[in-house]
Amino acid sequence: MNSRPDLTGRLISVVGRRVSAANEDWRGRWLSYLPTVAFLVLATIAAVTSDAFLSQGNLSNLFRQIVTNGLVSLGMLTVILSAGIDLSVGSIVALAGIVAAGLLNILPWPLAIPLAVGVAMIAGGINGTLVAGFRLPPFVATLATMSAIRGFVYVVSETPITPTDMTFGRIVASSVGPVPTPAIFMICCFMVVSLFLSRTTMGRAIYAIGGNEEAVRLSGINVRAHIMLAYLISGLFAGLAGVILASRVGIAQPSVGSGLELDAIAACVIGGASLAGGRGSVRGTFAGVLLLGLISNLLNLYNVQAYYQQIFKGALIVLAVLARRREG
Amino acid sequence: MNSRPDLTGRLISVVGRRVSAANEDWRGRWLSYLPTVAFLVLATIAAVTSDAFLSQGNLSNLFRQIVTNGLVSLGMLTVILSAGIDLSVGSIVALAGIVAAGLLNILPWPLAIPLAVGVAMIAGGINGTLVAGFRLPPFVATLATMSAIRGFVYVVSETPITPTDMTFGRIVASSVGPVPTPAIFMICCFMVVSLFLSRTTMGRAIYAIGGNEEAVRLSGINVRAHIMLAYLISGLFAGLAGVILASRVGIAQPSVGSGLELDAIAACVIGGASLAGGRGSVRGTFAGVLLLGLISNLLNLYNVQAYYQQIFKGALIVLAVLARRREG
Amino acid sequence: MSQADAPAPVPTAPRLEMRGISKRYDATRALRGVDLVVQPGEIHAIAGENGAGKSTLIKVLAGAVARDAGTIKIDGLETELPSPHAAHQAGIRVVYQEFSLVPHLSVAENILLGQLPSRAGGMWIDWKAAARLASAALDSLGFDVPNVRRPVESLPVSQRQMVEIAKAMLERPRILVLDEPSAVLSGGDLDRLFNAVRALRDAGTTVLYVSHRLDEVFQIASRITVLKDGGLVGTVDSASIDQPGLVRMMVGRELAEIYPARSASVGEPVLRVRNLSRSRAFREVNLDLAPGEILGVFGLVGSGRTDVVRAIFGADASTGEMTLDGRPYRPRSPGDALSQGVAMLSEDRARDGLVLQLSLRDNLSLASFSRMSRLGVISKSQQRALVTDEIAEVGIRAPSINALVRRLSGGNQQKVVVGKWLLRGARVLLLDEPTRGVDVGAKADIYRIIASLAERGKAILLVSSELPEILGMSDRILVMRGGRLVGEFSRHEATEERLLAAAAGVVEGAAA
Amino acid sequence: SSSNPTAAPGSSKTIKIGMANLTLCCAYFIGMSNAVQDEAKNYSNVQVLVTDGGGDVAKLTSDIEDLISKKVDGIIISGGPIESAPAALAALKAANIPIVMVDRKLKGGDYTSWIGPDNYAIGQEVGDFLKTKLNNTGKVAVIRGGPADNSIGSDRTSGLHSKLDGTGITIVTYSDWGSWSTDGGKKAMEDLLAKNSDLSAVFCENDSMCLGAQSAITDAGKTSSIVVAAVDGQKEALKAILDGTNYVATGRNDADQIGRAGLNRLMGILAGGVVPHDTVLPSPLITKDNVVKYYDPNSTF
Ligand SMILES: Nc1ncnc2c1ncn2[C@@H]1O[C@H](COP(=O)(O)OP(=O)(O)OP(=O)(O)O)[C@@H](O)[C@H]1O
Ligand SMILES: Nc1ncnc2c1ncn2[C@@H]1O[C@H](COP(=O)(O)OP(=O)(O)OP(=O)(O)O)[C@@H](O)[C@H]1O
Ligand SMILES: [Mg+2]
Ligand SMILES: [Mg+2]
Repeated sequence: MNSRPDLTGRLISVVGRRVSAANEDWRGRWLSYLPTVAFLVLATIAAVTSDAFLSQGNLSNLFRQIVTNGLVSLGMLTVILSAGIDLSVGSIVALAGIVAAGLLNILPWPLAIPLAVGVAMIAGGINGTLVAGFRLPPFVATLATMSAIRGFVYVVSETPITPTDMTFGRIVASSVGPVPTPAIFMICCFMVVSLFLSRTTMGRAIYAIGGNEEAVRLSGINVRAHIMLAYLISGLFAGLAGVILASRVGIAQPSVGSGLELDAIAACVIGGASLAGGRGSVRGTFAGVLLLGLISNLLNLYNVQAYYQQIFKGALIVLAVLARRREG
Repeated sequence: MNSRPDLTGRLISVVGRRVSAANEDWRGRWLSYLPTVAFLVLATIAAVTSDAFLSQGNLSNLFRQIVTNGLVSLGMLTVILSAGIDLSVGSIVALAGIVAAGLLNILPWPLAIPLAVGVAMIAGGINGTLVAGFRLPPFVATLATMSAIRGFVYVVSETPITPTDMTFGRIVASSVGPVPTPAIFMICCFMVVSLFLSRTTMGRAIYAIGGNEEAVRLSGINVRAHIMLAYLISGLFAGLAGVILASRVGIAQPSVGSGLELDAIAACVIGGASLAGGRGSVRGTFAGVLLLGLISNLLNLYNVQAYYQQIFKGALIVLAVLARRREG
Repeated sequence: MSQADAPAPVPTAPRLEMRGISKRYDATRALRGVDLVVQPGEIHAIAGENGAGKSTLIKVLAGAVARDAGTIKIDGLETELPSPHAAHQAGIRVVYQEFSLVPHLSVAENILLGQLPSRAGGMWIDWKAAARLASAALDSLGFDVPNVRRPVESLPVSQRQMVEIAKAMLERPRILVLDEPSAVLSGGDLDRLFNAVRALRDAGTTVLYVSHRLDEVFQIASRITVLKDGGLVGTVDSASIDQPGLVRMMVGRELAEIYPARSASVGEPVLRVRNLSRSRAFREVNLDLAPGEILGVFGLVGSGRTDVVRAIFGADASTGEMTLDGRPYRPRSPGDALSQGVAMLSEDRARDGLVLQLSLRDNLSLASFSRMSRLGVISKSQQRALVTDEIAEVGIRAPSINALVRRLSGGNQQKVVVGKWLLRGARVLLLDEPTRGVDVGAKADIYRIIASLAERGKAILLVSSELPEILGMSDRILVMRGGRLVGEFSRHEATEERLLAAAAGVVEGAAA
Repeated sequence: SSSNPTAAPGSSKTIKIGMANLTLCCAYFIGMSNAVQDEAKNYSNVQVLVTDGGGDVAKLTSDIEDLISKKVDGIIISGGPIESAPAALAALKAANIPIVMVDRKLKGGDYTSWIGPDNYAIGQEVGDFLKTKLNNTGKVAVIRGGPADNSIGSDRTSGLHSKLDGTGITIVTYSDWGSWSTDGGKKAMEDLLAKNSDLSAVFCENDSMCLGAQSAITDAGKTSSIVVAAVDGQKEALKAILDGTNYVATGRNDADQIGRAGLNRLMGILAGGVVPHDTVLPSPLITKDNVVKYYDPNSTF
């Protein structure tokens, strides 16, 4: 029974590491372990006092439930690194879900799913065009598309759609050993994006653009193309999240996903990303996603009543990033 | 009939002016009039084709409807100028409303209302402490308080409160000539904040902190105190908006105000504020608030169906800021 | 004055031929019909006062700014250069006056920005090779930037400048442009830069060189083009003109001795510093500073001077004792230091000195609100009067007091920082590289002001990497090396050779 | 499904009717709003102006003010999950515009007529059904929709409690909200299953959530031991009941019927008719015995 909290602890300690990098003096470094320590303590207490916490069912729930936010956060991180923001992810999640469910009724899933994700990427491309092409402030551009895409989703179908072909749904519901398939997929996505951002010229260019767009432009790099790319990636992951979410619940709802943008941004920022761009990491974002998922999981396990949950959630978020410096 | 659209046009043209400042070349300047032109055209068409648009009832509705977003945006602007953000405004609006309604049942309104606003400022002070004192990233700090304050509001009262003393409600419902009293109050607030930001040392310091915090610190100014001040101001205006809103609908609901933060940020950014801090104006924000209000008013007047309204709203926001450059 | 045109006709076309270049920013005519002709393998200097249009001309060449009129030919071929990308393709590399680095990224990545080495069909970056290439680029210039994996934001300005230079010189450019590369380099680093530039020239690169240090201009350039108020004054052979002559071309009048005569009457120390240390920055620094004194601090790049003044100003934590007027002095913050009469002008204007997107008016006022406000309300008229006077005192050229600082030329931005601290006033002034990028005329003005402040009993600590400035202004000179004070010289003892020797650690000069 | 068109007053003139929705978030409210518009097509001279408050009472109040300034002849208010909107009702009263409330009876103001379900009674019906189904023993999980300032959900749950409390059945309530949505219901059920291995039934405050809960139960392989029941009569839930799954019952709360009745009620008022102040629509419990009667694969909701 003792090995499990270690795993959780190790996963969470990623936050600590990210955080510590940002601090220079000893005191800062010490403080930076607070979230890690706090959550180790929390996870340990949970493991000791609640049988349910370490049950396979609960841990695989935890992983199943963070998939949506995990995927959306990955795209969000890419956009944030480029000094942008994408508020439209929630609407894109709904769009992809509705389109996928609709197409599943007329096409086999290996066609329908990629098509739906493609539609999500078109939405991302619209964001990219507004931001990179027309130079709109990303907040405004994606706020506008958040509204417009949501409206469009309702025009496509104002009622939920239940796909008839459930093959894809079964894949999403399956597990590999104790780990849900979508969680494995999500972890693969994190690894791919991590490699993309750290090891490819395009990834580095996105980082650099967020740090100093003018410097990148003066180095002869095509800034607009890379900003466009970041929004396409965000659309891609929101789309994947959307089809997985719809398949997970077995029904595509046009209203799904509102508020997702805040959770995704929170995961990135908790993980060390700066909304000013250029700073942030895939590892940190993973820790942020896990932390948010863990908080909600623990609060439910302890049967904390909904209102108090909200209060605790706020307090725990603060605690978790207490040592982080303000980055604007 | 001709003088009215001019007024609207003049008010909106403020956007154009703000925008043009950001552009350097002629093409940019020409483009920057697009939103003004677009909205002049829109307002003119509205005036010509819809009798209702210029009716006193509709115009005073328009003004009544922008009060909440107007007040909240003023506080938001102050925080954004300091390179911060305040996601908790919606929760603070609900907090102030519930507290005011509760107190109105035991205290006379001239005591109850200021007390409720005071409670809202305490909430702002907590944000300020987290950001300025503990140096948490503003996005995370206020996301946490957004959740915690909302939970607290439900703990205070999970059901709506109807105040028994309606004196304050009558004041809020009243008009001076054709102009609703709350709108006059809001306009006064805009003027005060405008003076505060442009003419006081504290206001200038807040601008400068958003532009380059380190330079301000090295100039011997107490950076933390000023950041704290910005969040207090945001709490103050969210509080005012909350008591006015509760009085306007005649009931205080714990669930009110969610999503307000996005509208307020949108108004600031449309009006030229940069989320990176240091850039933005009260005039621009006023134009942003008016624009958002006008869009929703027009869409309702034309009886555009709800889903299409969302699409149009997105498109109109894009149109309105088309010429604005991306500012990160 | 010889308005010598291009020398003997050259058989091939010039490497670069810019004709009739014009550019205006709103009301400012930054360039009016400027011609510039440069031959292959030539080092060509561009000189002129602050705001003359040098940087604008360079940005036009780099494709960073669109010109309103004019033609550009490279090797005889007319070229449009519509974007930085196009200029890059044409083999033009620029070291900009204001740094264009990405702060969070490593030194290696900044140097290789846009051309990171990759493996496996151009997909994956080879970080090992990147580090190797970047180190090699720095080494070949003789620059000492120890760890190429560190983020550039953690480097002092001088090293950031080296990174900029290494980035521009990475591949042998056809045209290399250096805009004020030397403002934060000192002694040996400058020599190493010059050697590298000469080597490039010998290999056929054309070099454009902008500097306000005229001795450098004569050292390195074979021809000089002078701009004034956006217009062309002329192009001369550097062999055919002397320094006063060049100053006359730039300023339009004779400029006498730029260092003011000083009669040092030094009293009891006002500031005493004992055993001041900060881990990994400097150790056991002792110094006394008296009213009326100008104490120069010289040292090579990274010797720790900036860290010492920041500690005295309370901007960073440190250990040791300090007294001010005999009373213990322990500033908790810059605000605390200022309230006790200690002010600091920092070396990095963009990072620590200016709020770039605010106006001249705001920036000049920032440290002096108490002088222009009552009960927190700013008196516009008082502010205007004070700011306008200050603009005149340090000679800032700007369209109005509401002009955004971002839009000023580099030298004028520096003058804004100087003006901000002069407006504030203080008993003890810590000046870290105060004349970085300021033209000769304005420098003379600033020196005169500093001298008169000392005359009026202010205590001044002057940190500078520019030897003539240190020698010309200081009553006493301290030399730092590796975070320690290693030498002290009186005005009469000090010579360029001795200061450099002490700073570099050559045995002879060590006098502490 | 249409009623006989009443001769509208001054039938040459167009009658403008406002359909003010607090929210058009979800199938239920959309269905109701659509039913109003569809029913209006039976009258030749009726124009329906629909507004969507996006869940915000202030916006609903504004929308209603807008409708007043557009001089609507009568208004139908679908108040969604909120309790009251006194200022809006006062403004309508001042403008002398008749108000028909559908589904939600807003407090704190006058209205002309209300048509809607009795949510407490629906909860009781489901409670009775479960009591019998479970033979007075077992553990029932309750998934609530949202905060308690929404009495629709609270009424349904209270109704359930009134029948199950004190019997051999224990009730566990999920500590967080199911947010009225399928994905919210699924997450809630997953969390409940992680903690409770001995559940025998689940009650949700609406069908959307229970569809999610049912899917979670299927994933956990517990379809044979846990039954689900809810309220609304959403198409997908009826299909599940029809197919004989572990979705065993839902209290019918027919948005379509309510919407149509609301429009006809308002037309009656405008025609000068005398109408009842409050009308409770019957909400029969739908089980596999009677589901054929209610299942329509082509309905909106
Ligand atoms: N972006 C801009 N907007 C408006 N005016 C500008 C802008 N950039 C430069 N200027 C103006 O153009 C003129 C020339 O500036 P430039 O930077 O070329 O001068 P410089 O010769 O490089 O001066 P310095 O020696 O101080 O670097 C100045 O008056 C400056 O204020
Ligand atoms: N060789 C080096 N290795 C690591 N860090 C260095 C090195 N040189 C300088 N630094 C950094 O620079 C700081 C000391 O430089 P500082 O800016 O105080 O010196 P300076 O004499 O003012 O030189 P400069 O002309 O560069 O401003 C140290 O805090 C250190 O972090
Ligand atoms: Mg320059
Ligand atoms: Mg220095």
